[in-house]
Amino acid sequence: MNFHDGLSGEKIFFGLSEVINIKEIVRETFLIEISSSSQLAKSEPGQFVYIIPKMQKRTVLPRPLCIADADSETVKLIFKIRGKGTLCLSELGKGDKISVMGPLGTGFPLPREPVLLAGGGLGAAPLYFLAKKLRNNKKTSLLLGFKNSDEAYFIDEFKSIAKNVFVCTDDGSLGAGGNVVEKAGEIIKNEKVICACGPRPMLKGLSDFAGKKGLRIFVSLEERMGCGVGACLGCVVKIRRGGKEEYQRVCKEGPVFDGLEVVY
Amino acid sequence: MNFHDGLSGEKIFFGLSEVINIKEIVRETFLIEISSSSQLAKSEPGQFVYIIPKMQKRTVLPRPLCIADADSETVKLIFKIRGKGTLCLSELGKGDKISVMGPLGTGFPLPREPVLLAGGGLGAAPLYFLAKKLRNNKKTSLLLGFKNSDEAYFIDEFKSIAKNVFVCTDDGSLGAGGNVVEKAGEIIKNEKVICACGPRPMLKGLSDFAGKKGLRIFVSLEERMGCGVGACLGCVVKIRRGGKEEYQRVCKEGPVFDGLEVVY
Amino acid sequence: MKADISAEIGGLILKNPVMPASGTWGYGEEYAEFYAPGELGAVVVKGTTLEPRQGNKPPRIAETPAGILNSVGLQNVGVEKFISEKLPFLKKNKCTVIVNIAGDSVDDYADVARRLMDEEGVSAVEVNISCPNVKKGGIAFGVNAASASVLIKSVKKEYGRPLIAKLSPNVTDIVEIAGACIDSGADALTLINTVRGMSIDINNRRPLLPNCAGGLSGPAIKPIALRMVYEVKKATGADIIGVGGIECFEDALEFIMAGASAVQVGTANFYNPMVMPEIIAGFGEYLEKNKIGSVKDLVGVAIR
Amino acid sequence: MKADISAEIGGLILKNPVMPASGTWGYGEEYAEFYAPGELGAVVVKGTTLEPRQGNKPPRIAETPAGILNSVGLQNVGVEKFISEKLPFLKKNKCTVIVNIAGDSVDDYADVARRLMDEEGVSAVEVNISCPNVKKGGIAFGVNAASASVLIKSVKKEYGRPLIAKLSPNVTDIVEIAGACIDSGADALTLINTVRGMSIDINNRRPLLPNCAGGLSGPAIKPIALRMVYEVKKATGADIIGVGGIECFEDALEFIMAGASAVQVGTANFYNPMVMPEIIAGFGEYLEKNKIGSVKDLVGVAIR
Ligand SMILES: Cc1cc2nc3c(=O)[nH]c(=O)nc-3n(C[C@H](O)[C@H](O)[C@H](O)COP(=O)(O)OP(=O)(O)OC[C@H]3O[C@@H](n4cnc5c(N)ncnc54)[C@H](O)[C@@H]3O)c2cc1C
Ligand SMILES: Cc1cc2nc3c(=O)[nH]c(=O)nc-3n(C[C@H](O)[C@H](O)[C@H](O)COP(=O)(O)OP(=O)(O)OC[C@H]3O[C@@H](n4cnc5c(N)ncnc54)[C@H](O)[C@@H]3O)c2cc1C
Ligand SMILES: Cc1cc2nc3c(=O)[nH]c(=O)nc-3n(C[C@H](O)[C@H](O)[C@H](O)COP(=O)(O)O)c2cc1C
Ligand SMILES: Cc1cc2nc3c(=O)[nH]c(=O)nc-3n(C[C@H](O)[C@H](O)[C@H](O)COP(=O)(O)O)c2cc1C
Ligand code: FES
Ligand code: FES
Repeated sequence: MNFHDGLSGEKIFFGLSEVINIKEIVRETFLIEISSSSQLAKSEPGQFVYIIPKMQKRTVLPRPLCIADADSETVKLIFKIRGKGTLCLSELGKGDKISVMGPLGTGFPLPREPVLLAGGGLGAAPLYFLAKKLRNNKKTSLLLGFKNSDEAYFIDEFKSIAKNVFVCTDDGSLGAGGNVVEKAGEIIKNEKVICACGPRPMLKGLSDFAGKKGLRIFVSLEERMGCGVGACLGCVVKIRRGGKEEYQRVCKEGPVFDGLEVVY
Repeated sequence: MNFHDGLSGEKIFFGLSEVINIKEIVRETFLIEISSSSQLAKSEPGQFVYIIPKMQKRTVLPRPLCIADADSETVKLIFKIRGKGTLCLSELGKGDKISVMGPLGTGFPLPREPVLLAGGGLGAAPLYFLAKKLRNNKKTSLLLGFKNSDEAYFIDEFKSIAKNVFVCTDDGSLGAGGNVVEKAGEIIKNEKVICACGPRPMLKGLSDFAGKKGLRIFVSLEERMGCGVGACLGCVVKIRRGGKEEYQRVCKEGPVFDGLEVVY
Repeated sequence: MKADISAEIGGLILKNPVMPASGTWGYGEEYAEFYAPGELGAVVVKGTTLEPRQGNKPPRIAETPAGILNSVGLQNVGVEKFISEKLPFLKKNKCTVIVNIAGDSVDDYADVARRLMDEEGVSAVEVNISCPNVKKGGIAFGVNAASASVLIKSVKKEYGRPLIAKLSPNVTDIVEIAGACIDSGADALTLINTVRGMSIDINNRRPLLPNCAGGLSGPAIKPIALRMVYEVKKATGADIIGVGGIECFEDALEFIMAGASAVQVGTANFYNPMVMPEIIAGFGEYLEKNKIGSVKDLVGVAIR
Repeated sequence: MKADISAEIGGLILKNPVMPASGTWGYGEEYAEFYAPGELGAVVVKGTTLEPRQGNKPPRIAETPAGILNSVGLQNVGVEKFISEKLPFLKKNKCTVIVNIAGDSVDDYADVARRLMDEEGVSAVEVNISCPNVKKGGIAFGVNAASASVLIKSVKKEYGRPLIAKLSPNVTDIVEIAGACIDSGADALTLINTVRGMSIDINNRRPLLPNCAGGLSGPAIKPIALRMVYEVKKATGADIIGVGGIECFEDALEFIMAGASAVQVGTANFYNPMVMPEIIAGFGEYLEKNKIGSVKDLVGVAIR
């Protein structure tokens, strides 16, 4: 198998990236930094990369991971071990090469109005990138929810780039007790937009809330993928718009969708 | 997949071995030293190990490799890159773990009569182990054939353990010109037994020669394998004995067979 | 002299023998980011029906050892929108366009074929006979020689350019179905569509795909596809496009030697978007290195 | 309370639901080096015919992506030698013995079955209906419901203990064949035998196996096997032994949830001789961790 080494399109990089750093930041959750490219340097928050786990352990498909940060030097990704592919990724070491395609998909808008970024668990990752891009928007607040203090990560990093950072955990072991949907109701003030990433029930809860309050909401969704570039129709979610329902592609129209249009 | 780590039978080791050393001795041919075990320490010349290439590159089956030397510390193997499995092996580095099963099969007898060890190409590997075990037999001579001087290896090692070492190459670039079958006819004197390993045409030629001269001959054969332990009947060769032909297993009755009985 | 890597399939001349498998390469737009679609021997588009279709419920993809299962279904924009919105891009890029067509009834297929006959930009149709025949209780046309034959004949009546029948591997005797299609007017065959398979989600204790079964594709099915190409070529001599698990030039060459005149690549695009240009380059290099005049000289050489 | 990992298949009670697939584990002697064969739910031996057989020409094995092709054929010692030379070892080791039987004609099968009926140490026969019916021009019994039915009825007449029919996946409608076998007296079914496939040696420009086609096994076929187990269980409710690509406990569990009451492991033994004890241990641990009383409670839970 002869993968092209550095070849790629104008907007999408496809080639080998070098692992610059990898560390376990909380149990089974890793922060990996890989080398960037001209295309990856232009990544937008909410976009993702498609990582190819070297045909190990009988895998075939690449794995989608949100971009947690990107500049012309490095791309940061945060992932949790879920199965074979993420296990292979966790076994990578500094200097290893991995095949990467990206940036892919449509990311978050960069609202000028006051905005609440709401992340649950791994969902915090793309919000870090988004928060960085929104640094100029002084009315950005952040709400990060985790199961418990053992699973919380990146809190200090978030605090270093944003002023209003709220943390909650299901069991109250860190920050306030309770989940993101409940807390959002409590902390929201004059925010007009919510940008959210996390488990589907959380996104649904936030969308219901936003609907009731008349807020706009953008959610980042996950779905099993084939091609990652919009060609196979493997990764669809149902979107209701103007009374009509249709399937849209998480890898192309998404992963970020208007939360009020998603048929959960 | 949860391979048992050190588990194994009484005679057959099955578990992880550590790569102690690996180096390219001639182009695309590698000498690899892996850690031994109590069972592997009892390996006999001509036996093989079955190496499992970590499910990379869509492989399934282990790869059989002759034991080129074994003691209680290490097992030495010499292999050439032929396809996916050997390519994966060549990419191993010091300290890596690989799954190994062995020793397997039936090796060479240790003749007391004067014996000629004849190896062609990679076939020299098991003969090194055999020559070491035959050190006490002062009437051992060795004939090693290679395509050309670039492919020759281990000559000094052989010379350090045996007195009569003849080398020939197809193009005469090292030692005498000509192939092993031709040379065997020239150098053989009072040898009563030939032990041979190499490509099939060479083994057939030597067997014909031995038949005519009334010598005994033992040849090490290769065949594609399934189980490696005699259970699947995947690896057979045809053996003629007492006028009857039957398939025998390279992994169990072989890889070493009576050359006069093999139906080439 | 430059090696001749052109191919001929049912009268259709292609500049090289490599094209995407239907449904895996959209309408050529997505991968244009990586290379010009006109570089390919042809472009085979997603299964196209008379009316637009929504397709199946997600999740639609599951990974299996060296393969994937999909239950995308026939989500597509319908033949009219294909012509007005998708075809222009392919024409502009000078692609040889093969339209994979599907339907629930013989009439559905015939209607789509008739509509496509009007479009010069469509060089051939590939009739996906693996779709369930709704009128006949959902049994696929492609599992029965008689119904396959009726279907091919009706499409043939409407469509005068090359007609390629794409067969399902989920049958006892592929040679029988292949023969029926050829006898009914198919100019060539595409072998194979996906193999029916399934995956269980042990955590949720249910099939991973809501549709239960899905279509298996990818390297896992390569030996199955090769066997069918070989058997059908040997028995019928028909022009064949080989597809199933191809992920590198060597795989493609296996198909050619087994009897395919051209190949399609599906799943491998998902993990290597450059796989098709790589295979095309591979053909050129192989012919030159081995001093073989044309890919055509290799078609079926492995058949005994 | 200890978890109950016993299994029941067509009236046969097994201490656990794990056994080797015929032809991949010899007669139990080779793997005794690694663990006692009596630890397994049963031991299924190599396809056994009336007379000894030589089997096919080598090479007999080819590797494919996540699978292997084999064309071992029916090399075996014949039923008499099996009884005199192989069975004693299995009896001594207190194995539940299932003999896979094969032949070229209905009479062949019936004769082997009759002979095995005399042997108390043989707990069940597994009738391999994928062999070519020499009398009927080499078409396998297993691809046709009528001939499968005749075969099963004849064996049933001779063999009074549990009769298991092992089906070929190379058919259009596995449910039909399964139904015919059950209606004809099969007490249980083994699903699936190998999938017909092929591999081309591009250097020598010919099929890698001298027999051209071979049987595909290993992880690659797991989704195909799972689909067939699921469909047959759903349609017939029959007791099923699931086989095809199982290489770890999770795979085995998928089969159980899809409707198998027990599983066989074939190809995986070749690269992990400890795979079966690992799977057996896996069942115990899983039941305890999930507070499930018995493996039987999981059979078919994924069926919708
Ligand atoms: C747009 C997008 C962005 C994502 N970003 C992140 C992230 O930043 N960090 C992170 O930890 N995870 C992220 N995920 C989820 C991540 O892709 C899965 O956890 C991962 O694919 C699991 O692979 P595996 O091999 O470990 O698991 P396996 O279960 O072995 O995977 C089998 C197959 O299922 C797919 N799959 C399994 N779980 C999911 C899932 N939740 N979503 C989509 N496909 C799945 C895999 O891609 C693979 O094709 C994202 C998913 C999507 C769609
Ligand atoms: C008993 C025995 C001892 C051997 N000892 C050595 C040795 O000491 N050094 C060495 O370099 N080679 C040796 N070989 C050959 C070696 O096993 C093959 O070169 C190797 O398996 C090729 O694997 P691959 O993945 O690189 O090739 P691939 O072509 O990718 O392998 C595909 C499949 O074919 C099998 N295969 C391919 N070539 C052979 C072959 N010649 N013999 C058997 N199976 C083959 C592989 O094992 C695998 O199952 C030995 C073979 C046998 C049977
Ligand atoms: C996501 C996906 C969608 C597909 N859609 C179609 C289709 O619409 N029509 C069709 O005839 N085949 C369709 N196929 C089958 C492929 O065209 C091809 O026959 C099959 O995937 C085997 O090739 P591969 O192993 O290279 O993927 C689809 C396959 C996949 C994976
Ligand atoms: C080398 C080999 C020999 C086999 N011999 C037989 C046989 O004699 N009778 C039979 O019914 N099945 C035979 N099979 C098929 C297996 O029993 C099993 O159905 C198939 O391999 C699928 O299981 P797996 O993927 O776990 O290997 C054989 C398979 C292999 C690989
Ligand atoms: S993954 Fe192929 S369209 Fe989204
Ligand atoms: S490889 Fe199985 S019997 Fe030799």
